[in-house]
Amino acid sequence: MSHAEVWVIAAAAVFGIGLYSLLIASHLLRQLIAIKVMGSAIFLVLVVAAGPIDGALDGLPKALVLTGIVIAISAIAFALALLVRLAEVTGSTSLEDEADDDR
Amino acid sequence: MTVLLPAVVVFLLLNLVAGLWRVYTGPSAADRMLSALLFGSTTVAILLLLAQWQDSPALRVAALLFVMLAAITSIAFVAMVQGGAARRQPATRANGTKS
Amino acid sequence: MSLAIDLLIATGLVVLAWQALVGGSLFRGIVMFIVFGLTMALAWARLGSPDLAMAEAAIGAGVTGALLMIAYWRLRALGANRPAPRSPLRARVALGVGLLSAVLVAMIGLAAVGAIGPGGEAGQALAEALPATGLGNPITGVLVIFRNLDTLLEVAVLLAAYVASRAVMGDDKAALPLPPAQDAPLVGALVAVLAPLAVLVAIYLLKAGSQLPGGAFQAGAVLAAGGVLLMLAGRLHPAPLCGVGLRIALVAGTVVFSGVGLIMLALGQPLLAIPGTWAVYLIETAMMISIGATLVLLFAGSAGLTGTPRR
Amino acid sequence: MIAEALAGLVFLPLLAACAVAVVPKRAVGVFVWSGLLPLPALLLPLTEAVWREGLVRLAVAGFASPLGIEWRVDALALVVLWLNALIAVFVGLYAARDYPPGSARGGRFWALWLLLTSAMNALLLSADLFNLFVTLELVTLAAIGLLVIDGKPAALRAAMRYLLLALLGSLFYLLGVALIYGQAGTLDLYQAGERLGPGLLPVTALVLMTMGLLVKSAIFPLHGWLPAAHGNAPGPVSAVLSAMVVKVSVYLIWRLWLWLAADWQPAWALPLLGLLGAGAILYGSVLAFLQVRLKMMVAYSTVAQLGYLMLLFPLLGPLGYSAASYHLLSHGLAKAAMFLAVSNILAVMGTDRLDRLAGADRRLPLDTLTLALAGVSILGLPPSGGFVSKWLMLQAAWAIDGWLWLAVILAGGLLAAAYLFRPLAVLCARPATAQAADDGSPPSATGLHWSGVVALLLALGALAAGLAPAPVLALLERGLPPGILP
Repeated sequence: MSHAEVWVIAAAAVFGIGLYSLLIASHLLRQLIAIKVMGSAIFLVLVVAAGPIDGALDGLPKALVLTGIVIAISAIAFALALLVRLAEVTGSTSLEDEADDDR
Repeated sequence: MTVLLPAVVVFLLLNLVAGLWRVYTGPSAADRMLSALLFGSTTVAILLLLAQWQDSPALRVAALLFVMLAAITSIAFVAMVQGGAARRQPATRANGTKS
Repeated sequence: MSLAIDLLIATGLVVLAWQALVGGSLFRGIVMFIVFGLTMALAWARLGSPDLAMAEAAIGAGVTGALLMIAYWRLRALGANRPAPRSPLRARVALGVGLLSAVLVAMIGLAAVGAIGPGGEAGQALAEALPATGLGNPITGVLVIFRNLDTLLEVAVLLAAYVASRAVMGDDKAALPLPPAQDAPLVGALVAVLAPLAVLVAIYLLKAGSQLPGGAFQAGAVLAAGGVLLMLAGRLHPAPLCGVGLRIALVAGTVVFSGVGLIMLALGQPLLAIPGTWAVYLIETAMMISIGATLVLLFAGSAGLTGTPRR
Repeated sequence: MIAEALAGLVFLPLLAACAVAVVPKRAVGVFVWSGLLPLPALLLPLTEAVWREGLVRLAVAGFASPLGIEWRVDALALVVLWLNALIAVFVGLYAARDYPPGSARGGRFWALWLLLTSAMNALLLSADLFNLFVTLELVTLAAIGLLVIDGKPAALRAAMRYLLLALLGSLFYLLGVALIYGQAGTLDLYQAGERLGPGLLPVTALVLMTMGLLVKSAIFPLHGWLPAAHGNAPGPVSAVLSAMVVKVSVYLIWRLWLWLAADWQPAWALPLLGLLGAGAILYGSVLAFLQVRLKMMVAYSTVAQLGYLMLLFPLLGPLGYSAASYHLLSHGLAKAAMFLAVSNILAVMGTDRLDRLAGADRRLPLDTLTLALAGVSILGLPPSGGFVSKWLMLQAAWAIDGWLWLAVILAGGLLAAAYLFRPLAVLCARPATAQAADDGSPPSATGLHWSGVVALLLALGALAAGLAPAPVLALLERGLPPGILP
């Protein structure tokens, strides 16, 4: 087993756990953490799958991941603001109990 | 030295697993947070060893960052728990007693 | 031996992801998530990317963790943290989907790793083009010079997240509640040391970023961590209005970056061409300020900030 | 000149958004309009260049691919850029009534509006897979911020669901990008297409990216989030969401399949994508017919009309391509007009429940007219843009003996007639208590407000698209995707 394979398998497992949790979790906070964790798994794949150049890993995907990390936190921060407001207005932290009003 | 350094890294990683157990079992929020902090300090040690072993001095800067962030996280946690207590909501509710 | 280290860290990632996401209380999940972030940082360190280790620790674990904690605190203050039950059928379907996706990602990931050819064409072009820029850190080179449109738009994403969060809050909201500050003697002493240290570290990271790992994002995150610290210690408070200085700080990154790029276009250079190392520093400084200010405001859940007069 | 125009398309709204965030309230209006109004003018030199050369390229920062990011404008990109500019300006004019630039809420609205406009322009210009990811995220965040700007509970819930699914979609897209970069070593869409072949990995990457984008563009059966989001957003926001935001994701799907994978797209998948479209047309139309709220009906109509954009895949060819591209344009104009008219009706009548709207045409003659004219285009009656696109699409289906697709297109038209006729019949019906309605409320002044005129202009634009389609079609013909011969 090579180093790259170890990371890819770990990333795959983390991705699967994230998707599983996204589907079963009812609390939105948990679902957001799931999205974040899945994102980390994909970043790992992005860097590892690019393959090495002259022994070291390709520098370009690393820069992409750095961009991706900042985008991820922007999205999570906004989602958390939305979640807190949703809880404030409807008292609910889940999309499950809806009664989608057709008013 | 080439054998010793990675061996110590492995030992510290195993140490983390032990710490993880504490985060897992709790039972109080403070226990969890404290072991998470321990996690931070051990990680610093690992980073310093890796810096030496992989010959990438920049990891020392990363270790420095860890130290600073760990301190800030601990203060955040203290504020969080005390804030909860000040609002007369028992902090133990935070850990949900039992999974 | 090095494979053993990788295996341990990788296993740790999987276990922590499971701990953070499945079962247990939400609070434990958040703590586990922070630990997951720290372990990700170790993984990046093993993959030879100190830049990413720093960013993951500061942004991925530190700031995200703080945001999750404060959101958890606010939800609890609203009394809205009750869990809802799930049907067992759905759990089984989810388990299937999760397993399937893990197997799929593993398969395509392994195939991708196995099929590695001569290495990234773009990565080689990067290695060749870097020396001409005078920068020593390829990541900074990509972010500020070669693919700087990504970076510019990404700072705009951060701005959009702030404005959108403000839109969610609505007019009437002055600010969301923060945990009340406590007069603990130790906290005061710590803040007195840590706050200036955060600024110092941020400036160091910014300065180092052109040659060594570091750069505007890590520096901005450290500044944000300092701001969060001041807020939690009661030295800074959320305010309903955003002062002019703060507003300028919010957009400084986007404006300075686009400004330099457009001036170069007006001078007959390509759009977004970077004229020299001084411009790299200028842009990175502005970005650091914007990133720090935006993250602190997102944490505060308010439009602005005010300082407290000394008690 | 071209470089300046391209830069202006992205940076003018972007810098205007920054200015709106900084300057005092009374100065906001100046920056809003200086960020929006020049956009069509900037497109003129670009149109001329694309007409002449077929393709305009710009290496951003002076670094060509594979290292740097390239902007490429071809006919399709140009058409969608025009649509975006028109929607941003006209719907913007309309929105100035609901969100005056000088108000507290207005500042946030316009900052997001300008960011959204800039992001969509950047997306349409970009030929770089990762840069597209960044612009998609910017589009999503700005759009959802606009969606919740009124803070209605239903909108908040719809926004939360939209955000979760959009983030999930981005993850799948990014995973695809990771695989593509791993194989091709470049992020440039065109270069990567040349480097790759019909292997397992490229096809998997293509499928992953498409899945992510299908979620974002709410193609059946992944449309679940759309009706609630578009039906509960503020009027002008619904208009831009339906006319542009979901379209850019479909546009990207086209880019991936017809440009990136031009030589190695899996042939088995094309009818499958078409079936998704057919499902969307039938399901969306039936549900539109069953709605009790006018705005929800229009939202489900979007689900249905997006289906036509997917019919491009089974009908692949010059005719199908022109038809689908033209549909994108005409539906954008018509649907924006429709949402604006409905928003006016909702504002004046206080409700958009169909059973309470009887006789609304008296109070809102202009908006009823707009609704009817936009309906003509959605329906595909001559002379309208919708007619041109559906006629071309029928021809394309006929040419390949695609009876299934032919039937779906015809059925879609009939169903659209059913769901569009119903509200119009209600609006123009004389209520049982006609006197009460007539006496109590004289024709409202709001009905003649210039915001109503803006909506009417958009609807007329959709009609005009049916009168003079030749130049646009000729332009599209010049930029056919590789592998499609005229």
